Amino acid sequence: MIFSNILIYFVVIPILVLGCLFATKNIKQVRTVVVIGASALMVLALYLVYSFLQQRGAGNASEMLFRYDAVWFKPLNIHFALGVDGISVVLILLSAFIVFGGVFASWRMDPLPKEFFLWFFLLSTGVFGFFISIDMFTMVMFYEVALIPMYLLIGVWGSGNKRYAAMKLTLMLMGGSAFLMLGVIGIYFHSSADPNNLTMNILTIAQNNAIPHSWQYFLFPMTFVGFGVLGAMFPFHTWSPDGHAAAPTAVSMLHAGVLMKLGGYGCFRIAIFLMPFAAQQLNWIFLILTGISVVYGALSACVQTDLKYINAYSSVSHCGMVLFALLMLTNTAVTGAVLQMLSHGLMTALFFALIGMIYGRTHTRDIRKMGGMMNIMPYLSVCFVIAGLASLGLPGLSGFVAEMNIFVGSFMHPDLFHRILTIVGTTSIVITAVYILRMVGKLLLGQVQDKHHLTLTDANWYERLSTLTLIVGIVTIGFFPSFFVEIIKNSLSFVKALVM
Amino acid sequence: MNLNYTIAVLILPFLTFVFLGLVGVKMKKKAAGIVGVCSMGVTAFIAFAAAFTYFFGTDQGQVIDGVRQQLQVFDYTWMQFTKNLVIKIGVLLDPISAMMLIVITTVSFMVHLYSLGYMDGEKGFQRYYAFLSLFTLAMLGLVVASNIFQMYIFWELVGISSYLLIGFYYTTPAAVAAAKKAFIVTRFADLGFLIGILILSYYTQTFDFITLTSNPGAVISSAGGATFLGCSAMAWAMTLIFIGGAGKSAMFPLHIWLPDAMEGPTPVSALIHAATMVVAGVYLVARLFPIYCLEQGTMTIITVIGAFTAFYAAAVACTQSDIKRVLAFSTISQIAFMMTSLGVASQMLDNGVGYMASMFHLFTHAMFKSLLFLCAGAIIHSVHSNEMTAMGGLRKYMPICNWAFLFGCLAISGIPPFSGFFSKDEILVAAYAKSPLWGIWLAVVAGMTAFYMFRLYYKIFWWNNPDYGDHKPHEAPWTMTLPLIILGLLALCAGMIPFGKYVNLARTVEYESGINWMVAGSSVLIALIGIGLATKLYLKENPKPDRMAEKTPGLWTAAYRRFYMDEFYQYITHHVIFAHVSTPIAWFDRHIIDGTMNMLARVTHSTSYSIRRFQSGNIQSYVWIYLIGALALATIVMLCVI
Amino acid sequence: MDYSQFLMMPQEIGLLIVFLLVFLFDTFMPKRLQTSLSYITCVLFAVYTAVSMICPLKGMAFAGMFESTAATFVMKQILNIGMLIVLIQSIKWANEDFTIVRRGEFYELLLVTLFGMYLMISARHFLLFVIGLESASLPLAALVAFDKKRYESHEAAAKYMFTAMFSSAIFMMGLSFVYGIAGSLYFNDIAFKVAGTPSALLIVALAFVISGVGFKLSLVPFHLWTADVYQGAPTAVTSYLSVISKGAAAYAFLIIMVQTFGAVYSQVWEWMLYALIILTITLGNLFAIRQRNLKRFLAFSSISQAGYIMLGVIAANEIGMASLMYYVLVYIFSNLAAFGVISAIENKTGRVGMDDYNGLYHTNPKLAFTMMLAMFSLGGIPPFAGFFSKFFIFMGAVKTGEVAIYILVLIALINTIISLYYYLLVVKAMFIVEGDCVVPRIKSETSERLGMTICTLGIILIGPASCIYTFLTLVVKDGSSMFCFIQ
Amino acid sequence: MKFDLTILMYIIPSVIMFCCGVYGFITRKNMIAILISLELMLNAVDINFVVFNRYLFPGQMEGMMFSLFAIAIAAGETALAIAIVINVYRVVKNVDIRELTKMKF
Repeated sequence: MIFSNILIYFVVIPILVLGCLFATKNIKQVRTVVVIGASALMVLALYLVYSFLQQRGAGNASEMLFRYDAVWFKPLNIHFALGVDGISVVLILLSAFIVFGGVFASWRMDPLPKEFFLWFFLLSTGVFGFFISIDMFTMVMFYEVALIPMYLLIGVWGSGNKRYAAMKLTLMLMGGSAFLMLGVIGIYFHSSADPNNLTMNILTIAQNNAIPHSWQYFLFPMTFVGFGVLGAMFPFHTWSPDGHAAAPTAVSMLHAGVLMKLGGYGCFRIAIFLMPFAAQQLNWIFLILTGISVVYGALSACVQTDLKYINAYSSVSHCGMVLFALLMLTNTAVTGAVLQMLSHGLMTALFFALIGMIYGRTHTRDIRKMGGMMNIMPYLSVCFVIAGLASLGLPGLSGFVAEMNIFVGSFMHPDLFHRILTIVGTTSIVITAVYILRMVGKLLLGQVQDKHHLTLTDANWYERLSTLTLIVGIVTIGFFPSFFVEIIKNSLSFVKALVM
Repeated sequence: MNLNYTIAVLILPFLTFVFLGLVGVKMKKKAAGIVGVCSMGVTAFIAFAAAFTYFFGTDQGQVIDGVRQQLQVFDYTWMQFTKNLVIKIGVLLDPISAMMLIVITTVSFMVHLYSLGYMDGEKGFQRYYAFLSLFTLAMLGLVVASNIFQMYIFWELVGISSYLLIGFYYTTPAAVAAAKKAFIVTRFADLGFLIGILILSYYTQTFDFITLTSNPGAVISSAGGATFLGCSAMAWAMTLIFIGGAGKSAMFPLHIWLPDAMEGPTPVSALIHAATMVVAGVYLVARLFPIYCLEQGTMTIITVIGAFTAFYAAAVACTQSDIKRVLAFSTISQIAFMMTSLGVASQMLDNGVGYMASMFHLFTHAMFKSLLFLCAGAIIHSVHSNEMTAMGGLRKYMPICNWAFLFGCLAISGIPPFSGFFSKDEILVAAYAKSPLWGIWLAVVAGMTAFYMFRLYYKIFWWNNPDYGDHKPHEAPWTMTLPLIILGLLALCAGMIPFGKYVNLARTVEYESGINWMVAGSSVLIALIGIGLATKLYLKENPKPDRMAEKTPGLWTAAYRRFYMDEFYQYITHHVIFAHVSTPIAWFDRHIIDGTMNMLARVTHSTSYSIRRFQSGNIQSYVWIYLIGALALATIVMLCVI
Repeated sequence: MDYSQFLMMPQEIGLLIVFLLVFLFDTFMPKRLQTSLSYITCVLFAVYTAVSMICPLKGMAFAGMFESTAATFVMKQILNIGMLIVLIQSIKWANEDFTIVRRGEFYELLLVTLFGMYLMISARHFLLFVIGLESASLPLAALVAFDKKRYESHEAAAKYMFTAMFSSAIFMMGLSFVYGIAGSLYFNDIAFKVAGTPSALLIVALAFVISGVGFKLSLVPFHLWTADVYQGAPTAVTSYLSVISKGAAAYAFLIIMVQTFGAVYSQVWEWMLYALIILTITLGNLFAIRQRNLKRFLAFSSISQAGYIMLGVIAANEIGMASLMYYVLVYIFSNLAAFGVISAIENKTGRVGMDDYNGLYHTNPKLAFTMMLAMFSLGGIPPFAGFFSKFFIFMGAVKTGEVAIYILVLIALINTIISLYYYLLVVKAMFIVEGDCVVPRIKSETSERLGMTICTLGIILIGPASCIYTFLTLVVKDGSSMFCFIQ
Repeated sequence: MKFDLTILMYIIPSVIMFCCGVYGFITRKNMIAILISLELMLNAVDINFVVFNRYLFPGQMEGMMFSLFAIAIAAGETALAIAIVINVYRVVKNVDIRELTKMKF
């Protein structure tokens, strides 16, 4: 029975929340429902981590745990197949954290709170569904389920040039998914040497390893670019600044925090994992592109004046780092990529939450018009500084462990070209410091620029809860990276056998 | 007793930091200060105990065959990259780390104590103590690091706590800018450090200091002759690591952050930017010294940069008018001394006397320079200005401070029996041993040091006697004077320690060292000349210095403006990187990349608009298109098939 | 004559019975009961649909001119479902003062066209096919002209009629060539005759045949009537035209192409279709972008949808065929949901402009929601049915394994982005654009609500309910021998 | 299939007829004239069927039958078309096909 599997509840709970939201009458009920839903997801995610570790501890070394498999579309051999490995487990945990934080960050959502949370939880359904699936069809399905609510979330509740931004974001991401879909279909038809035994199950495909090399040259770029768009890979990243700038707080959080991770996860799970040959042969192209993302995003962020733009470009840089590390195909680098996903998810979510909260008070995001926030709203400012420090890779916070894993791992590549690229990538830590400190310096420190700001208040309880959740995550990763590395480790030994 | 307890020197400051950081705001200021001071006191006690056990204890196997062992007394795997590359949080006790434990905890404790008085009544007093604890934690972690990555971690933490403390007065734009500058410049240098680590670990497959330094020959040969751009991979690695150290230790051309860092509270300058953090670079080179020994190219770079920086900073220091700036440049100069000393040292020559001298100077410098800074702090505290012009004749108002400052100046000038004499003498010996050129060069710089230090001294305590009005300068409270007295005494006698017996390159228990009277005599002579010159020019108010400045306007202004290094960097960052890299990239992104996407949309739209006439509404044209379409289909296929 | 062969066509007979009953009711019903005619028709048709479910018969009739297989049976049932929804949705319109006097004709004509479509689906001989084609399109011309008080209705009818006649002339010209080549008009006989290197005549004949059926499907460049007719015709007729007529033609097209001309697949018509699909999808989309009239907008959208449906034909395999039927089913629900909303609003306010929908969500949330689901489903957004149908039809096409088809699918996929753009424009108008909504709060009729509810349920449930697709595959597999000619 | 001369004698006129029909359809303004052109096209089709049947496949009647049906269908079409033309005329008092361009683009 499907309901005896814990994973399915990650989809069931959001759907239940959707159902309950339909029935709600007033804002109080809406809040009750979403808080219960988000907390349930959080508890479930923690329990998943616990039982995952328990199973691993008991010596269950198979690549995917909590497997469930049911035939869905028999003629095409499409299954509803669930399973998680360490990478998905930590990403699910991340998503649960950010959904939880996002609910509180949008506590005072106005107008149409009910509809907002409807879309919000539809998006969560997609995200969780994507992470628990091991069948390409359901992955693509959940992937798109997660994308489309963005349109309305930005379009209705956004600010600024929201219609343009929402349309652009949606179209670009769906454009990526167009390539992706072709890639997935192509993989399906080459998934097995026996044409009567085609499958969508990624584990089986990886095991068969039957995709002809010539086809890999075609399908790998398809899938990688498809997911890479969402991972803000260099020429396809421009949705990110506009989209994030226009999106409401919680949406930015969820989008930068979780949705962009779908890109990295997908690149890994489908492109690299299933087509190791092409991944090795073609990675130089994408390494250059992602390397450009890393440096270019950071340099662009240096001269932006809109807080959200700074952070959006910083996301381009950081997410570029994820893809960059994945393509390095070394064990440590991939670990680093996963950690970077976690770290970037948490800290960007925190950033966007804080920017939203500050914007909600000052009604401007232009750093030239603000200053001295540290005096006015010390709590938010301190959180902001923590997020900034995490972003520039301060040891003890999450960014550091991720980046170090990436750099050390990438530098272990035997090829000189990859090592030189790694060095190019490392320069980002300086540039990151430049723009983060510029932002912190202008926004938080110095004199108060606008005397109207003097009357503003510091965070209230729900804002504190939202930010604290994320900070706890950041610090936990920063202090106990080996805990996460341990969860991921088993999933990678299997990858390593395949890739390196 | 087992030395494992040494880890407490990390845990205690950490707990203090967390405690003060989280609940500090709710506490009374005084209480927070006392918590900080007590915690630091205990830390210092533990550090001292550990150091003394290490040097003098007998039961831990510290000494085997007359050689002091490197003891790994704590070891915790923090993060594992691969089977070999592991970041461990450990405590490595060996002569230099034990010595550093003493230096850091001493100075830090003094500063903690001193700050009780100095920072009294400041907003954010609790935060200040939290940051001090953080810094102490980071610095201690750095020196006891048992592997290079641990060092890097704490290296970064040191950087950030320096940032936080420089920017303590965060409403002052200058402080904010200085903090940013300090962090970014050192971060830039850290990049070199990081890449160096990457290269080093790539070839050696280890981060561990003991493994690296116990067999440096194997480290050098592990690269197997790999070269990059004409230099061997290991030379790259070691040079890059040195760049990291140069950044922290404010070597030219990465020194520009240190003078600005004086915007921070003065005790912070004393602790971080005089005694401890800035010597991290020296410590780093010393830590990897066995490997550096084998890379002669890198050693030459170190020597040249060190020697040049020493001279450069001394020259600038002669002209500055802000007392903290003078001290800052003097710090740069003195650290450059240590660096040069390391550069000229080698295993073969004189049994590494340069190495010992460098560490010795580090030790004594920490004492007298923090003394000088704390004195400066006391002066600023009572005069409320950093500028020399606002001072003069202070000896009458602040006698203790006067004496302490004089002690410091004598020590730094190398007048026996003050501590600086002994350590500087060793450095000169090492330099002469390498090449007389370096020896003479450093001796000249030593003379300049004496000159500008006494210039400073006279300008503050003698010179004229301005009218202080209602706010007569006064002696500082006991919390501030007590550290001055203690450090003054240390500055006087720290040189008497037979340092070489405890710290030397081979870590032997027996070490022959004595004063080379030839060198010592000449250096003292030069120092005295410098002091004499300063006395002549600055003892009493007179127009001679101004006239001299007017006679050499270009030189004086250039030195006063620090030879335009800041302007140069300003130009590079703002006019080259920001204006000609970042802005164009941002423009490119908005207009070319994004423009392409928008153009795709626009082209689609305009195509849509331009083809609308096919839908003309006229049935006959519909039919016409229909027919053409059908025939075209047939034609095309026919052409292809037949 | 063997009358038992009529047993092979139970659905046709059932439909005839319904037709006759409606005719009788219409003729002999007392005036005061007239309003009930629409309900009676609906009930009759529903009963017929339900009853015909139970007796799927397989076999030939009329010397093999007519064939009833599992696939045709299911296809007809799919059309029946669509027809039922159209009937339900048009109740309100049929009972308007203006139409009420003639609504008998409306229903009769509708049923006759459906009969014609049955024949198209089941025909295995071109004579029967032409009869079906004509009887499916001629009554429609009358229906298009139904709205006598609107000028657009007449213009649309004229355009439809003339282009339809032209196209049927071309089509029959093509058939005459085919006859000249093969000497027979039986699908199976032709199939054997056309094998081998195709002659020029065959290519021209095929181009003509394709253009004739492509006209019904409104493939570019044979599509030009579509927008004008959709815009001009009464909304009930438009919705019928856009889904039922298109669905039947698509299936018939597949049968003709695969069963009759399968032997020249890779030599001739694969490439013809290739070009047509690219043109259809792209131009349909490009035209749709600019439209502000929703009916015209949906016309162009349906043109591009037809291009996607054709992917199932070019696939020429079982998956393709099953996916085609599935696509039609999904398309019926999605498009009828959209038309349901449009007609509900048009009936009350007479507005069909996209700008009139600005802020619709604030006044009519349920209508806006239904419309949004329809748009998402048409755009192929999961978890709505449109996603599944699109994915499967792509899979069918890709199964051919040719690189060219991959490129075709890629083009189609890129086009989905354009299509998504204009579907989102509608959503944007309803949800995002601020300002006063010109459409007041509407209380829609029960019948309209019923229709929309069915469609909404369909959109949500058809996708995940895998049994439907599985069932269609089984049905197709039953007659898979027809793919044996494909080369 | 081989065309001998006899069959061409029938086919060529029928093709010419068809082309004339197409030409008329495209050039005439009057809807009635267009209907006549359409009749020409349909009749060309009928001729084709009959000729193919008679000369190529003389043993059967399929083409003949098709022609009969095609004639009937053409008649039905024309009747309906005329009805529509009349309707249009009632509204716009005109049978110029080029006037029917209100809906476009």
